[in-house]
Formats: sequence, structure tokens, C-alpha cells
Amino acid sequence: MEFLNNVLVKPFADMAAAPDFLIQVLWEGLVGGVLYALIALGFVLIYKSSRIFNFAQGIMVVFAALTLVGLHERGIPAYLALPLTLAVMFVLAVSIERVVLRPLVNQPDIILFMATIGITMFLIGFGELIFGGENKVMITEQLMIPTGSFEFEPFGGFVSIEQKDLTAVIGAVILVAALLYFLNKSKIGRAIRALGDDHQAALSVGISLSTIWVIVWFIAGVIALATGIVWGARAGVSFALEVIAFKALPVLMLGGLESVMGAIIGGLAIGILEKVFEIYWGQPLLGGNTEAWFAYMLALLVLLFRPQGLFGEKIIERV
Amino acid sequence: MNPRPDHSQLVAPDDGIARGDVLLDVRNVSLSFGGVKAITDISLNVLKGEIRAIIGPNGAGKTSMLNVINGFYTPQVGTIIFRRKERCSMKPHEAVGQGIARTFQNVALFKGMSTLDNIMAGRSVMMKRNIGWQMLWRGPALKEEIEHREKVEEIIDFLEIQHIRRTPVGKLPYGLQKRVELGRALAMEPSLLLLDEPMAGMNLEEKEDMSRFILDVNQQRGTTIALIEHDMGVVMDLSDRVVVLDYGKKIADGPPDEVKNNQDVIDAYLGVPH
Amino acid sequence: MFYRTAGQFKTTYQADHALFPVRQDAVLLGIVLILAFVVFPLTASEFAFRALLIPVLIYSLAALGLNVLTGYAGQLSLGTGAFMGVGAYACYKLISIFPEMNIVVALALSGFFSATVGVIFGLPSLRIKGFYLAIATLAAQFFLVWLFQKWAWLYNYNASGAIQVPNIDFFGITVAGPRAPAIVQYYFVLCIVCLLTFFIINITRGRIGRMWKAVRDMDIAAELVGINLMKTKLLAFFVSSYVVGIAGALFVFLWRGAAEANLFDIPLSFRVLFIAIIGGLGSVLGNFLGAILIVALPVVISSVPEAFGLPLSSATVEHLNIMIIGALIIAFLIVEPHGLARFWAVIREKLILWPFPH
Amino acid sequence: MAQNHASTDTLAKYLLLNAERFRGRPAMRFKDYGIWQSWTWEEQLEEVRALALGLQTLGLRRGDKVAVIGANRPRLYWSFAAIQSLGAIPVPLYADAVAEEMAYVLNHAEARFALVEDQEQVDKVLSVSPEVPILTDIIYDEPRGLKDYDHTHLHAYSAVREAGRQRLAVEDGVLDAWHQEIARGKGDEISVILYTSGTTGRPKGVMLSHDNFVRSALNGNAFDNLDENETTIAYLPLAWVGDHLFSYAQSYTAGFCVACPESAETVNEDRREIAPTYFFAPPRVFETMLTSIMVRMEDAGRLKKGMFDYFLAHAAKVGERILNREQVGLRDRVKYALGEFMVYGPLKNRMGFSRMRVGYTAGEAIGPELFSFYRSLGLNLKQLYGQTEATVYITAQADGKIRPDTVGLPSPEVEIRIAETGEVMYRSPGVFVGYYKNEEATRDTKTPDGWVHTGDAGFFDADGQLKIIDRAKDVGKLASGDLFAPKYIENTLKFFPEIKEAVAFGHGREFCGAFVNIDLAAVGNWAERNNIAYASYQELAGHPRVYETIAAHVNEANRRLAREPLMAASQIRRFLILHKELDADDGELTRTQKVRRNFIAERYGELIEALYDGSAEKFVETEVTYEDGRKGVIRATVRIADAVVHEAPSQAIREAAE
Repeated sequence: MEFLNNVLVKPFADMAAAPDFLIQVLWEGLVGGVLYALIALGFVLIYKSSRIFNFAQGIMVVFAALTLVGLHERGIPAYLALPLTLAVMFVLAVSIERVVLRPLVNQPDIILFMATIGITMFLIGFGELIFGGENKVMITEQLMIPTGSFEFEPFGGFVSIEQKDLTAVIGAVILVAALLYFLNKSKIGRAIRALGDDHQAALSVGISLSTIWVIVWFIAGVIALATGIVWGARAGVSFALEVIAFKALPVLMLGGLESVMGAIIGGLAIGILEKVFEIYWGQPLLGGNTEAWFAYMLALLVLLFRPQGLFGEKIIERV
Repeated sequence: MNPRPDHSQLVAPDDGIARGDVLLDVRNVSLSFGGVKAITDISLNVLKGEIRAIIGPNGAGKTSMLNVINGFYTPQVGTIIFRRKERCSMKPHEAVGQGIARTFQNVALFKGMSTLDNIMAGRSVMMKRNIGWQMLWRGPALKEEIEHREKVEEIIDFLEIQHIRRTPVGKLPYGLQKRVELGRALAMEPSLLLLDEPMAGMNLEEKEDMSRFILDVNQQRGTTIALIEHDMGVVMDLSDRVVVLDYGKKIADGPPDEVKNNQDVIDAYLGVPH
Repeated sequence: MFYRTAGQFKTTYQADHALFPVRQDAVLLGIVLILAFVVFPLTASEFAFRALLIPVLIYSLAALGLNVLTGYAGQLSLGTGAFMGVGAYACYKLISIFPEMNIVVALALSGFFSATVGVIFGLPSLRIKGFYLAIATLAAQFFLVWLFQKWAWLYNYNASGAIQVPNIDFFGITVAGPRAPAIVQYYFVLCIVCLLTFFIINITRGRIGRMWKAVRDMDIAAELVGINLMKTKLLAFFVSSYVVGIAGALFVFLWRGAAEANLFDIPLSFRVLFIAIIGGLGSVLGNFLGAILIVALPVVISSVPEAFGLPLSSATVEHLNIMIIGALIIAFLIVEPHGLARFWAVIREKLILWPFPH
Repeated sequence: MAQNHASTDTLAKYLLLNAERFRGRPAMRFKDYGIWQSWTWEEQLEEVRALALGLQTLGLRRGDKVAVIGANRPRLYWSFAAIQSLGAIPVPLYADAVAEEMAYVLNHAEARFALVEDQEQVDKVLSVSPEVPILTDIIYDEPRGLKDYDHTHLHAYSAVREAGRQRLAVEDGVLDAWHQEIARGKGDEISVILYTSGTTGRPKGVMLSHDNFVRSALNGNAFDNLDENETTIAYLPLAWVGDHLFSYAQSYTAGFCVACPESAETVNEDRREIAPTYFFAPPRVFETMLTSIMVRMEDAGRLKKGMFDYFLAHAAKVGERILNREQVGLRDRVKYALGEFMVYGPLKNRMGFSRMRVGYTAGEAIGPELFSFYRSLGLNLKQLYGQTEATVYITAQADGKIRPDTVGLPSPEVEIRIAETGEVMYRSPGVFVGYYKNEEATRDTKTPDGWVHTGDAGFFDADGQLKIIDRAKDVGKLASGDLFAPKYIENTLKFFPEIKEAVAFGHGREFCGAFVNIDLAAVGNWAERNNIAYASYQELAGHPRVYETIAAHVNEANRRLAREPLMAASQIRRFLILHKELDADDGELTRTQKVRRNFIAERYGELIEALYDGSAEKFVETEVTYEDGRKGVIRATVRIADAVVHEAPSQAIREAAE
């Protein structure tokens, strides 16, 4: 009885008792969710255009952030380091297309997947070799991201919203909007979307496959940089950030590997739910740190009922 | 040194149905996918020992019919009686247990496995030894493996595919793949063998070979066969009775000669609008 | 060239189904076994046992387990590390609760724990396919490692949160724990690995192996030849996790000596997956080749700068190491996506056909 | 049942003996159902016995003829022994014979039964059965497709065998009766009738006795030390005397194992698996194999190809000498051993010759290079000269005395003499009884004292080895009365790669002259290397330096001819290089690329005249047919050259070898 009470009643009672805290929790979850969504978006773009499950997306986040900070450390001013980092991400996209994708085209999915794990390891080694493996601090101020916080006192409580988080959310919204606009309105964007279904159709637009791949990987790089800045501002820059890549995976399960909307909604949902679960169930009942697996279990449960994910298309089997 | 086995030990299993009696009876079956009707109120039967053809223009519902028969789809309306037992919904692998085997329009072989293993896989259901014996590769497991290998070798011999015994099927030309697939179906020792366009994409010579094998399967082993085929010539030569479908409806049923001269059939094939 | 197959003919199916229908293969295996059982023990140093031979064997076994699932049954798994953990913790608890239990029995039993957990996490495979399933196996990975950390009973409420292997005797010989000599541990691991490999070879070449491959190659067709997909997939999870679990127990008891939960985290899963893929999916031999490569590579790479007298810091070497392994993985995938086993198969084929090119 | 070796004069008796002395040793293997199904001698006896008893129930009686038609399968081999055990006579037929041919043989042989392989043969026999009233029953091995046939006179082999087994189980004294039946068989009775497909006229049925086979087989076994440890692969037609001897009679007398391939398509694969120790093939088989080796090696990388060529060249240099146990330097031996590891061994392995102890080629002459190629790899390949009428053996090459250009010494117990006309004649225990129902032909071929005309012309060389030069009817005489063997001369000329074709003339003439066709590829190559420009075959053929080269070859050919006393007189005095290539389209060659000598003599009459009238050159016009069927005319002035003639060594001609 005690147990049932702890699971079914007490958490909700706690929520009602301290609504300001709940709002704080939801906000934290939302910010986390935005980041998950961003990473998942990178996955989805690449998967849609080339059927590659890009495991390296997470490490690209770290690599981008590390490059930015590393360049700044070497005395390059932030306004120069940012475009330089973008250039590095572009070079990375080109190299991956040349060295990895092109020779492996038409190989089974799992081989390409393994190759992205190879890329992951290479980038870890390379990044640490150049910039060192120690923890770094994101150059938040130099990038003119506000660092203060807004504080509210609703319901007689106290809610603090950090300005950099707010900036992150707004930045992410702008980024996603721009991306959606690009995908839906531009010729290249339509080609990218078509690619997932049919290589020929995409080629008929008149853009070579290689170009599309470079563009997609570059976009993924840009998203990675944005994520890296935001996440780095919250948690510092190190390869421990890699963990967040794993957070994005259940988002993909939930949202479907091919759905941009799925990635966004799935990301937000998971971000909020895992935070809420951790605070109200995980910490009091399970010893905490449930964020490590909650998202996966949630996704798994959903998948058992919808094997194609929430937004994936239904698979009809034919013989 | 083992004495050489004699040919033709493999015959259709005795399922208690006399030759010429109804083996499969499909009664008033309808099937639709989300509002799209694939099959509308079709009844047909298959007699033990015969070659029964299902023909019709593209999209007539032929493959859907086969899928209904072997349990891949469950019809919304109608009953299916197989070996005197009415069945409701069932899983495809249960259909195999009841004695229905089939081949596919687009070859559905296990590409990474050899011809031998593909056909052996067809006998998986009949092999019973548990994993304990399997991992020792001794005693009953080995004995069972060899017993079934003998059966499979007879099929290989029967279909004249000895030379590709060890070849991964993915590397075989299309015509041979079709033959291996027939072999895999035969390995299941079915009461009823469903063939979905066994001669699609074959040249004349391959078609002749395949026709001969189908006839031999039917005559030597007494296997009942229901087949879908586009090539009218082949169908008329091979089959005892033909059922013609068009837009999911049955428009004719009878011996080949009769069906050939049926006006509805001629119209359907010539594309006369309804 | 060395493979002269003329005159090797089979008069029975039993001979045709032999493990090595070609005599030279058996000879080759004989040579390898002599190396493993006689030559290495006589020549290897303590370092070689601990840094090369024992880890190669254990990783091979883990990869073999994973290969059953991914290579034979076609179910991609990213949670191998966690299943190894289940085996290790199960063995630890068994030894703690029943100190008199024979270590071999404990190992065999601990496999059942990981197998059971494997089957539970394999259940989604009935509905989920491909990468979705791969991500689903990550659920096991993260959940189980979390459990290893949080469930203090598992590590006997140690303050350190780690499990520590006690000295364990096997018929009077110390095989595990701080007092166990490396050579004894090597032989112990070698025997277990050989035995399990033998079992797996037999399973994969018989009915069950064919059913797994059928499911892997085309699951719909498999179902339509009467294969029960659920049973077949779950059996693959069971066997795979069983082997992986034993590999995990050996990993801790015969090699590391102690373990914390994060030892079984995702890098371990990936390392095993690398071994299986670089070795070759759907192959038994490949696991061993892959393990040799992945285990030996860092040792070689870190010894190279030393050999050339390059003044590199250990951190730099470590970074270079990761980078080179990453690059090599990509290179291998490009050169031979089907792994080292296929590479050997091609060489072997060439030797059989020699002097003809094809 | 103690069998006395001396009294085993039929193969059926050997079967009983072998079942005792070799018991569990393998007698027969057959690649079927994916493995080599095997039978021991005891099992083979059981199979034969069951079949024989079964055949008895069908009414097979002593003296009946049974046609046996099909591929090399154990059951057909067993039928030989089963039929013979009852004193009946098997008549193997070529399986690829058309129905009409089959009808003739079945009728002529008065076959009462036909034991055939499968539906195809059943259909063929059934289709001719109205013309063969004496034929009553057909027994088939492979039941496939025959289920719905009328089985009143059609029997499955397995049913017949089962009937035999039943009798054995139920009836008393069946076994003894069968043994008595076997004991009744005598060595001088007809064991088999083999129909030879003559090039002209109807096939003739060669009657061979048990003695013929038993003694020939025993002699052959002794000659090559064949015993029960050998394995051979049976893939040549059952109706051919060679197969009957090697795969049946020798197997029974020596007790060795015969392996039957799965099918005609898989012979190469099956041979590799079995790796026979005793092997037999006509030259074309060896030729095809060599070609396929060379073709496959074309795709090899440069390094491997280079290595392959290097070692093959080395083998060509010393391989045969090593095989013949001649003196060879240590360095060459080491190099050869390396080659054995790198190339020869693997090659033999791929061809399935790894264990081959004795190999024979016969049927027709084998090209010397071809023969040497295999021998240089270390294979004990030998030549054999034989005939159906001789139960194969006339001459055979003994180990260590092997030369590519002879067919060897007379086989054991064979006497040979060369007739006045140059024709080779022999007398041996293998000499046939007679042609079935053809006394006249028998008389023409076999003299009353047992000498048989081979129809081939030949002579003994200095070592006493027989050389076959031509069909006897093609051999002529020079005006001097000396032997003129055009084919032999032509082959001597064609030995040189630059000479593609040669036509020799001389019958009734003073001396021998020849037309030569150069090999455009070989000579063109040579011309390129020597900077000789040419626009056409005709131009190249007329080039003075080409004449020089060919003259040198003719000179060398003459030197070789001079070494053979019988041939010395027909050295080439004058020759010319023909201005066009001999072409089947112009009727100058047969479609199988054989020279049509008479047609050429007629067409180029002017040139032949020029050969003999001493003129130095001759202008000719020749009509030719182009590939597209158009006709045209080639005009040319052909130069006639004189050749050097050599002194014949004064040596006594050996007439015969005893």
C-alpha cells in the first residue's frame, strides 16, 4: 500500500504542493528536450537523405564545440572562430563524403552504421589530440549570449529561467524554422527530401548525389555546432557530452527515423517527461539518475504498440 | 558403406483424403484492405491430386487468393475448409504445419545460404532434436540431420540441381532460383503446393523445364498443386481445372478447354470494360 | 597451393557434414590448437598473457555470442556490454552466496541469468526491426548499467561500488583472484572458449543455424516455410546472451579481477560489436580474427613510438590510438565489408584454385 | 566355395572370387545424391546376384542377347556380370545412338531384352520396338517419368532386383543353381558383342570371348602392376571396348574400384574428388583440359602468370627427363621441386591427377607437345595402340620407355608383323572370335592362322617401338617401290609451328614433293620481329626469307625422315609454299580441318606438275570463295624450291618383335 501510494499518489501530491517547482522542472525538461530534438534532427536529415544511421552525430556536437573553444583558446576572437568552425564543419562534411560515404555506397546499412562509429572514434582521437582531452568552458560571453537569469515568483514560489537557456530555445526555434523553410521551399531541400525515397528522383532535380550528401552533412554539422554551443554553455565542453547523443536515439525511436516533426516533438516530449520522472519518481524511489534509461524504456514501450514510431509510416508487408 | 537409396521415396503424405475428393474448399471469401476490395465473394475448391490453375489479368486478386489460402491474410468474410477441417485465422507457419507449402512471385529464397541449406530449411519444421543434441552434433541430432539430408538430396536429384548444391542462391540465375524455391516447397512434403507464377521471367526453355518439373511433381509424387500463371499456353497444358479471376471476382471455373472459350474470360483478357 | 583437395571424397553424409570436409582445414586448426595449447604457454610472458592472449580469447567469446544474434539471426544488438555485466554480476553473486560452488558451475549458471535477461530484452524484436531494434537494445544497455550502480545488493554493498574477485580454486588450483597465475587463467579461459565455440559451431551449422539464417535473410519467407519467428528469434537472444554472459563473467573473474558498473558501459558493447563486424558477421572464425586485431592493435600502436624513440606523452599515444582505430575501422569496412573471415575465405579459395585465378 | 585361380576364366567367376578375397574392399562408387555411394565386393556380388536371379524370372536364358544402353552407372556395369553369369550375352550400345541405328543393332544382335538407363532410352527403344520383333522386355534403372507407362513388358530395375532377392529368400537351391550356372560358363564362350561404328557401311558386331577379356585384363594388370588398390573413373561409353576392359574386366580381375561420375557435366569435378590412380582418356580430353588451363591462366595477374610460364618452361626442359629417371643436374632438380610445389602439384590437383599412377591415351594419335606437356608435369602418361578386335591391347608403352612419337612395344603375349603393304598385323590371346553373323568380314580381317589386319600402316623404329604412320589404304608407293606415307610426312612437317598445313605427293612418282601452308600468326610474328613488311598472306608466303626458313624446316624434316629406314626414300625433294591458305570454304579441307588430298591434287594439278617438271616457278590462277560467299580469283607466281636430301643410315630394318 505504502508502495502504491509512493508511486501513484505522492508524486502528484508533490506537484500540486509546489507548482513553482513543477514549472521549473518543466522548463528544465523543455530546454533539455530542445537539445535532444536538435541532435535528433541531425540524425533524421542524414538518415532521410542517405539511409545512414549516423552514429557520429553526437560526437559532431562535441567536435564542433571543441573546435570553437579550442580556436578561441588559441587567440582567435569569437567572431572569427565561429565562421572558422563552420568552415571546419564544412571540410569535415566534404571529407566524410569523400573518404567514407563514396567508397561505401550501396553497402548494407549495418556497414555504414559501423563506419559512422569509426568516424566517431576518429573524431574523438583527433579532437583530443589537437585540443586536449580536458574539460573546457564554453565561450558564452564572447558569443554575446546573455548569462543572467529571469526570476519569477508564481504561486508564491520561485522560478528561475536562465537567459542562456532562453536564448538556446529561441535560437533552436529559429534554426528549426529556417531548416524547415529550406527543406520545403528550396530546390536542394526538396531533393534531400526526395532522396530518402528514390535516388533517381533526386537526381532528376539536377544535383549530384555527392553534392547533396555534402550539404546534408554540413547542415548536420551546423546543427551540431548550435547544439554544442548551447549544451556547452550549460555543461562545459568535453567528450562526456557524447552521452547526449545517446539521449537523442530514443527520440528517434519515438519520432521515427525519417520524420522531422517526429524528431522535434519526440525530443521535447522526452526532455520533459524524463525530467519529471526523475524528479518525482526517480530520485525519491529509485535512487536517481533514471535519465540514463528512462527515455529508452519509454520509447520501447511506445514501439511495442507502434513499431514504426509515432510518426513513421505504417509498414505493409507484401509477399 | 551405405546402400544407395532408391528413388521416389518422397510422396505426398497421406492426409486421409482420397484422390479426387475435395482437399481445399474456399467458400464465399471476401478480403479487403482498408476499404479496397481485393477479393469479392469467391468460392473455389481444389481436388486431391489435381493441378488447379488460378488465372486472371493483373490485379485480379490471384496472389491475394494464395495469401488467403496459406494464412498470410485472414479474409473478413467466408470460410476455408482444408482437409475437412474448417479454419479460422491462423499464422502462416501453422499453415505449413497443416501441409500447405508455397513459392513466391518474386523469389523469396534465403540469399545468404546455399541451395542445400535453403532446401534443408524447408524441413526445419520436421526436425525436432533440441539444442542440447544440436550443440554436440552427435547422436540423434546427427542422425536426424542425415535423414533429412537424404530426403533433400532426392529433391535435388529430382530437380536436377546437383551442380549448384553448394552455391549460395544469391549467385544463381533467376531460373535456377525458381527451381530451388520449388525444391524448398517440396521439402515440406506438402499436401497442397501453391505456386505463385512459377514461370514468371523465364525463357521458353526454362518454362518447358519448369512445366516438366511441375507435371512430374504432380504425377510422381501425387502432390496437389494450385498455381497462378500468366502464360495461358502453359496453364492450358498443365492444369486439370482453371479458375479465372477478374477484379477480385470469379468469372469462370472449369476445364481448360471450356474456360478458353468462355466469353467473359476472353473479354477480361482483351480488356473489355465492365 | 596448400589446399590440394583431389582425392578427398565423401562416401557418407556423416563425412560430408564433418566439421572440416577439407582435410587441410583440419590440419590448420590442429596447428592453431597446438600453438594455443602448447607453444604460447611455453613462450608467453606474463604481460602477453594478461594484455594479449586472455583478452583476445574473452573478447572472441563475447563477439561470438553477439555474432549468433547479429550475424546469424540478423538482430542488431548494441547492448552486449550490459549482458556481459549480467553474467559477471550473476557469477559474483553466485560465488558470494555459495562459496563452495565450483567455478565452472557458477559460470555455466551465470550464463542462464544473462540469457534470461537477454530474452526479456529480445521480446521487442518480435515487433521491432532494424535500427529501431538496435536502439531498443540500448535500452537494455543503459538500464542494466544503471541497475548495476544502484542495486547495491549486486556488489554486496561494497563501499566502492565495485565487485572484487576473491581467490577461487578449481580442483585445488587457483584460477581466479589475485593469487591466480596467468598461465592457469589462460588455460582455463582457453578450454572454456574452445568448448563453447565447438557448441556454437554445431548449433549454427544445423537446423537451428539454418532457421536463424532464414530469419536473417528473409523473415517473411522463413515464416512461410513454417519457422516460428518468435521462438527462433528468442532462441537466438537466449543463446547469444548465454555466451555473452559467460564471456562477461570470464572478463571479470579471469581477467580484470575487479569491476565497476561503468566497465560494462557502451564502449565495451561497441568494442565487441567492432570485433564481430571487422571479424565478419555470420562467421565463427571472424570473431577470433577480429579480437586479435582489436586487442593487439592498441598494444602495437602504443609500442611503435617507443620503438622509434619518439617522445610522445602517454595521453597523446592514447588519442592517436583511438584515432587510428577509428580510421582503420573505416578502412577495413571499405576494403572488405564482410570482414576478416571473408578475407580469409577469399584467400583460402585462391589457395584451393591455385594456380588458377578463379 | 574355394575357387581355383586357374579355373577363373569368366568375369562372373572373378566376382565370386573377389567377394571372398576382397570382401569389404570398395568395388564400385557412384556419385549420387551428393555423396559417393559405395559398394564393397561383397555388396557388388549381392547386387549382381539379385539382378541375375531377377532376370531369370523374366525368362533370360543362356545364349540370349541383352542390349545395355546408358551412361556409366553401377547398375549397368552390374548388368554385364549378371547377364554373363547366366550365360547370356550383353550387347552394350552407344547411348547417343539415334533410334534408327539402334534398331539396326538390336535387330542384328537379336536382342531379347534391353536394359536401359532412363526414360529417354526407354522411349527410343519403344519407338523402334515394332521393327525389332524379337525384343520382348525392357528394364530401366531410373524410374522418373515412367510411372504411367504400360508396364506389361517394362520393368523397373529395382523391381527385377527385388524379384531376385525374393527368390533367394523363398526358393530353395536358387543360390546353388546360380553358382552352377556360373560354373557352366567357359572361357571360350562369347562374353560380349561390341558393335564398332565403322566409317562406312553398317556397324559390325565384334564377338569377344571370356578368355579374350580375362587374359587381356590379366596381361594389362601385370604390365602396369595394377592391383586392388587402384581407383579408376568410368566415363567413356559402355559400348567402347576400352571401357569394357578398363572399367569392367580389369576391375574384376585386379579387384580395383571403379567410380562412376554423377553426370557427364560433372566428370571433371568428380574426377578431382576421386583422384583416380589409373586413368584413361582419348587425346581430345587431354587437349580440352590443357586449353582450359591456358585459358584460365590468361586471367591471372602478371606476376602469377610469369611464375606459371617460368615453371612450365622449366618442366618442358627437364620434366620428362626426371620422369624417365635420366641424369638431371641438382639445380634443375631443385628448381623442378619448387615448380612441383608452386605449379605442377596444384595443377595436377585441379585436374584430379594427384594420385594418378598410370594414365593412358589412345584412340588416335596424340600431339607430341600435348603428350610431353602432361609428362613434363610428372604424370606417367603413356600411349597405347589397340582395337576392339584385339580386346584393346596391341602395343603399349612400358614405364621408362616412353617417346611421344611411337605407340610403344608389343603388349604381353602379342605378336606383331608388318605386312608387305606396310600394314600392321597382330596375333594375340585377345584376338576376337569373329564378327557376329558376318563370316565374310571375319575372313577378310582374320587369317586362318589367327593374324588380324589392323588396317593401319606402320613400322618398327630402331628401338623396336611401333610407329603408326597412316591408314593402310592411304599409304602408297613411290615409283621406286618404296613406301610412301603422306600423313606421316605431313605430320613431320607440321611439327614446326611455322607450318600450318602440308600436303605431300609421291604415289607413283619418282620422289616426294610437298605443298606447304605457312601459319600466318607464327610467321607474321616472326616477320614483324625481323622488320619484314607484308600486305597479305600471299605476299608473305612468297617472301624469299620465308622460303629460307621453311626450307630449313623441310631440311630438318628430311633429316628426321632419313633416320627411319622405311621413310628415308620419301624425303621431300621439292616443295612450294602455297599462295593461299587451304580453306574448308573452298573444299580444300574437311569441316574438321583435315586435308582433302585428292581434291587438292586435282585443283592444283598445274603446281604438282611444276613440282615434278623441274620448273623454278609457276604462274597460277585460283578461284576462291570469300567469307561472304562471293567468288574471286587469286593470281600468283609460285616459286618451287629444292630441298636437301639426307643419307639414310644403313641399318637393318627390324621386321617384328617377338
